[in-house]
Amino acid sequence: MKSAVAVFPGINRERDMARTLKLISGTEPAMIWHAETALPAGTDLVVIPGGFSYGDYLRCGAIAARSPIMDAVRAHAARGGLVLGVCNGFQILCESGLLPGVLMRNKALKFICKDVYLRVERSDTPFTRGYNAGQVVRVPVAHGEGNYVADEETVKRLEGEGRVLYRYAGPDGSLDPAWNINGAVNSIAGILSERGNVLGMMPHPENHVDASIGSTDGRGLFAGLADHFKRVA
Amino acid sequence: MKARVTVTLKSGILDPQGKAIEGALKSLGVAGVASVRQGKVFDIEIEGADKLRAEAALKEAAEKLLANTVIENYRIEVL
Amino acid sequence: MKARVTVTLKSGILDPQGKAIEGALKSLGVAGVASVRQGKVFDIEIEGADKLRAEAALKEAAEKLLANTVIENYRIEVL
Amino acid sequence: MSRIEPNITPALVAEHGLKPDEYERILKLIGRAPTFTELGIFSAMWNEHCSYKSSRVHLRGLPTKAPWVIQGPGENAGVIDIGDGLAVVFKMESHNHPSFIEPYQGAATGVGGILRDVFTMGARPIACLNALSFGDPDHAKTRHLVSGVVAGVGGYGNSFGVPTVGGQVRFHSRYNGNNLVNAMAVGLADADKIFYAAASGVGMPIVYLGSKTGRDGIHGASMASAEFDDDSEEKRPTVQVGDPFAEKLLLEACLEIMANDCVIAIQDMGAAGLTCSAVEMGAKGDLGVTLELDKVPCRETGMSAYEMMLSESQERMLMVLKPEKEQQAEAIFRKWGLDFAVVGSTTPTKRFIVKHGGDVMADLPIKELGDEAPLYHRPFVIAAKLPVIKAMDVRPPMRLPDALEKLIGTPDLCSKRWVWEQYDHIILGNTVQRPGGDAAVVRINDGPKALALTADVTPRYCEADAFEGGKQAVAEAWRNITAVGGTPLALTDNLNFGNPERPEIMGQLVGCIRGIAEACKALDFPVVSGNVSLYNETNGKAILPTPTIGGVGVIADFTKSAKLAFKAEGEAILLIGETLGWLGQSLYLRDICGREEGAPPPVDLVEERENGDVVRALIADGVATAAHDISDGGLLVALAEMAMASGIGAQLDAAPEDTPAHAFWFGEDQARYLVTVPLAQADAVMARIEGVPVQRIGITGGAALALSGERPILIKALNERFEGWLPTYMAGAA
Ligand SMILES: Nc1ncnc2c1ncn2[C@@H]1O[C@H](COP(=O)(O)OP(=O)(O)O)[C@@H](O)[C@H]1O
Ligand SMILES: [Mg+2]
Repeated sequence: MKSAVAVFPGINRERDMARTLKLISGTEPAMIWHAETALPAGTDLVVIPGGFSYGDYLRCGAIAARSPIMDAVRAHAARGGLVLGVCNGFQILCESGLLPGVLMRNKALKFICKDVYLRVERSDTPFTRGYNAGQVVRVPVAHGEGNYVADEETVKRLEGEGRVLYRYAGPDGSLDPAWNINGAVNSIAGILSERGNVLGMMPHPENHVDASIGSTDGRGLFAGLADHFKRVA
Repeated sequence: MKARVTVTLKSGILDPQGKAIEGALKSLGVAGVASVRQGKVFDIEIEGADKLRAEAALKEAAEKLLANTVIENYRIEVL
Repeated sequence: MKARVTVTLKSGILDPQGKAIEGALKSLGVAGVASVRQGKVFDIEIEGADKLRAEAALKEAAEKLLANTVIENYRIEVL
Repeated sequence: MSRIEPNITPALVAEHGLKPDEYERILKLIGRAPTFTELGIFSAMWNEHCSYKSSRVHLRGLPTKAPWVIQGPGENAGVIDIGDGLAVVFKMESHNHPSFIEPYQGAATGVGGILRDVFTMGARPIACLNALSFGDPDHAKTRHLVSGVVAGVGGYGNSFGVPTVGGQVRFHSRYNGNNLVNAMAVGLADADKIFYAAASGVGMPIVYLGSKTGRDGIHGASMASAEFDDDSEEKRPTVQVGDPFAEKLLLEACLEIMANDCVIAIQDMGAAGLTCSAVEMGAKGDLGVTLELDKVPCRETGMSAYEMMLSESQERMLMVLKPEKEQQAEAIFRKWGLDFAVVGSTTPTKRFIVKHGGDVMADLPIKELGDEAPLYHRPFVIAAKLPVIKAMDVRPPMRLPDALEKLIGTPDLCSKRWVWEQYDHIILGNTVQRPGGDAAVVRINDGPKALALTADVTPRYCEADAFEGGKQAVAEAWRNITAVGGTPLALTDNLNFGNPERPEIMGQLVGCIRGIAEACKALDFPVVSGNVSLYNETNGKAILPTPTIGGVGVIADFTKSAKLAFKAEGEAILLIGETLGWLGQSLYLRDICGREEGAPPPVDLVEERENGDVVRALIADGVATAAHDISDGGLLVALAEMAMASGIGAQLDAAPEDTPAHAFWFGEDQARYLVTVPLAQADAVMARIEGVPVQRIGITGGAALALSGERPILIKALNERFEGWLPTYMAGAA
């Protein structure tokens, strides 16, 4: 799996992401500066990591979404290439039009950093094949604006087309507002693009890949991606 | 030239910040507050004296960056 | 009654947001932008029809909560 | 000097915080009256914050050396060697006054400042801690301050991208008018690539880096400047606004030019920005410095020399570059979108010369600016010892379970989860032990080595007995590191006190420093950096003396670090250390009996060391399945914390007959730990511990803490109270 991590000024989880990609796929990702206009040839997966691109000023992800490298990311996605956006990366993907909707401030209006439970809604996508449908995984969140909002029509389509891949849930997979950490509509934690090749999610699977640090529940996502590319190859 | 772009949430879009402020004002005992919605203003200094050109530039700024037109409206005033 | 409270940074106070937006507008090629400063607006619905009372309530709201008068100015308009 | 500057009057001198005799000293030193700009420079260099004029003579008593200390106090941060060619760089600093005026920005810029101190030395920050003291929860301003300060600490650290892994939060009415925000940053560097402030070489370019200069934080005195007239209707705030985004860029750019070997010397601009940084670089290098202020990147128009020299705009650095690397360095800074300007050069003259618009605005002897700062031997009185309170004389007002349930839900003892969940404590992927334990454990790179980090002080002990309180703060930090299996290496201190011109306050400062020194020596735990914050008082009422200690220790293999949660049911609980039932200044006495009284528990440093060494060995050998030190609230509170963290209860034996039960369970005797071991090994472990008091006090299991003769104390109920207080309080009306 050849991956490329896009780096914008103010991004700060790029090292966490690169470390995880290397750990699980065995290959060091390319780090791509926002001012670049092209991705390395043969890039399989583009990752937009977490952080505070441009300080999260104006709106989270808004300024980064208009960087030169995003044109290359859009072209990659248009060719059917896979794109993963985590946290600020999800916000950037929404702002760049690659995913619908927006991420508003958390319901409690506070930054929140803690482990949450995610229910994996289906396992037949490259981003979830490392899990079973209905499986519950524990991964951390760390964000102030992760409250996913979209108009009714869009939400209906997302649900109807099975494009909600991850939802905030209880340890047993139950959906209850109490587990919905930021107030997202339908407890949405991660969504897929129409074509199924772009995933945006708020939680940080890349921070839970090491048992000695807390949990390995985040591994499945990356292992699934690596497996996907092995099959394709 | 001084200009102001005001960006507000479209009606129907949930505004958790506004809601929280509304609640806080009520609990502070500020009388008569029925609802609050929060938006942004951008005070922009534009070079040159051509008002029409300035307006065009501001519209471009708003469309391209300042507002997320999926959820927000904007208004431009050249002062 | 509809009212608007506009909160802006006092001059001289660093505005990291404005600075970043200014940079972004320039690199997006929006012409003629010399500087940007960001502020907030609160659109407030006030009960009753007494304009004076509304203004008093808004002033209280601004002082107590909406503005941090150490670094911000505010302006009240009852529409 | 043709630029119009105000005349120097006694009133203007006073406004600059300079006493008449200090002004006389200036006149003698330079042989003439200073210009307005020079007066500003002196006021900045000679204020308490920069010159440590009241504390310096006493700080000399602190032990600062050990074979592993690379750099002690005197630089931007302390540096210690942790082996494998790696160094840890750390320091703590206060931002008390700004956080009281504008809690969010005050706290945020405090975090920004301390991060800059650490990466200025070439280290990448890997963790932050924060020690916060607030007023009485019932005081009208407290909730607002807690909310703003916590959001500010988080706002800066989260955006910058460093995990905030520990700290403490205390409440006491003595902080009503003066809350404390002490922020600590810890960074990692190659031991042979540390950068220092001392310039070297004549004619070297001095480069300004980072954000532009504005009129931020210029002291009230500057209102006298004629140039303020255009917007004098706006009272100019002295609050700085932080830009963590700019700081993150500054970090990356600085580390990049350091890696490219461009830097001779580097100094961040903190308090009194350009003045302190330029003077320090020159003075430390035995060189003169000439600054050309027309080259300083400014955010505002019409800034005077005075304003530029005193501005406290954030996210700025001063550097002496290798001349041949100037272009390369500039390219790196431009890439990160930061300002870069050559604003001066080093000279052989040992003079500090400031030029602006063709005029020389200041021309001062550079060494004397620092070296000749006033040094005070202020009179001090050490308070009389308070009586020792005998446990027999304290009548328990309620039963033990009720007392525990009440204590665990008090502002000081309750869970601070509401706070640390607003801090990103997992970014960088190395947080082995998150907040909520004793010390935080942060893995170094891919391990197995890790750091143990903690921030501690018990101000009520310091108030009751400064010397013992100072000792205790160090001992508690040492203990918290030990309780996770760490070997304590060095500490940073942040001494927060009231007005040193009052002998009794000075006595607290002196007493605490002496206590700290004694403990540092006994525990081989040197001080490598620190900060003094004085004049923390309102209307003549000082804060509690608060010498916060930030401790750093190392763990050889993080997979062997101990946690406080009970590991399993049916394990033996061992109490290490002697329990006499010391109730003076305990939380039990204060919060259950309503008495803030008596002498605080003394710390026997020999015992402290012996007990800690035993616990550390038990952890390293993998014998201890859980470990926790006993601090505020005493034994039963510590047990409750272990139970709540695991959901496993305990069956506890009766208190020894010679100690009243409430004193046994709630006394705050020092140098104590709890460890659990598998039941089958308990006797062997106890036999192996020689010369250190150890007793078996119970067995883990069940859903409650069961004390003989008392109703069971359900963990669930404890947990509700423990987790409940702070969120409920913060949800209250603003
Ligand atoms: N301001 C804070 N920021 C981060 N963590 C905190 C803060 N305050 C308290 N904590 C964490 O809560 C736990 C309990 O704190 P405290 O009661 O001071 O511990 P101890 O008694 O072991 O010193 C510790 O893990 C501490 O790091
Ligand atoms: Mg402890």
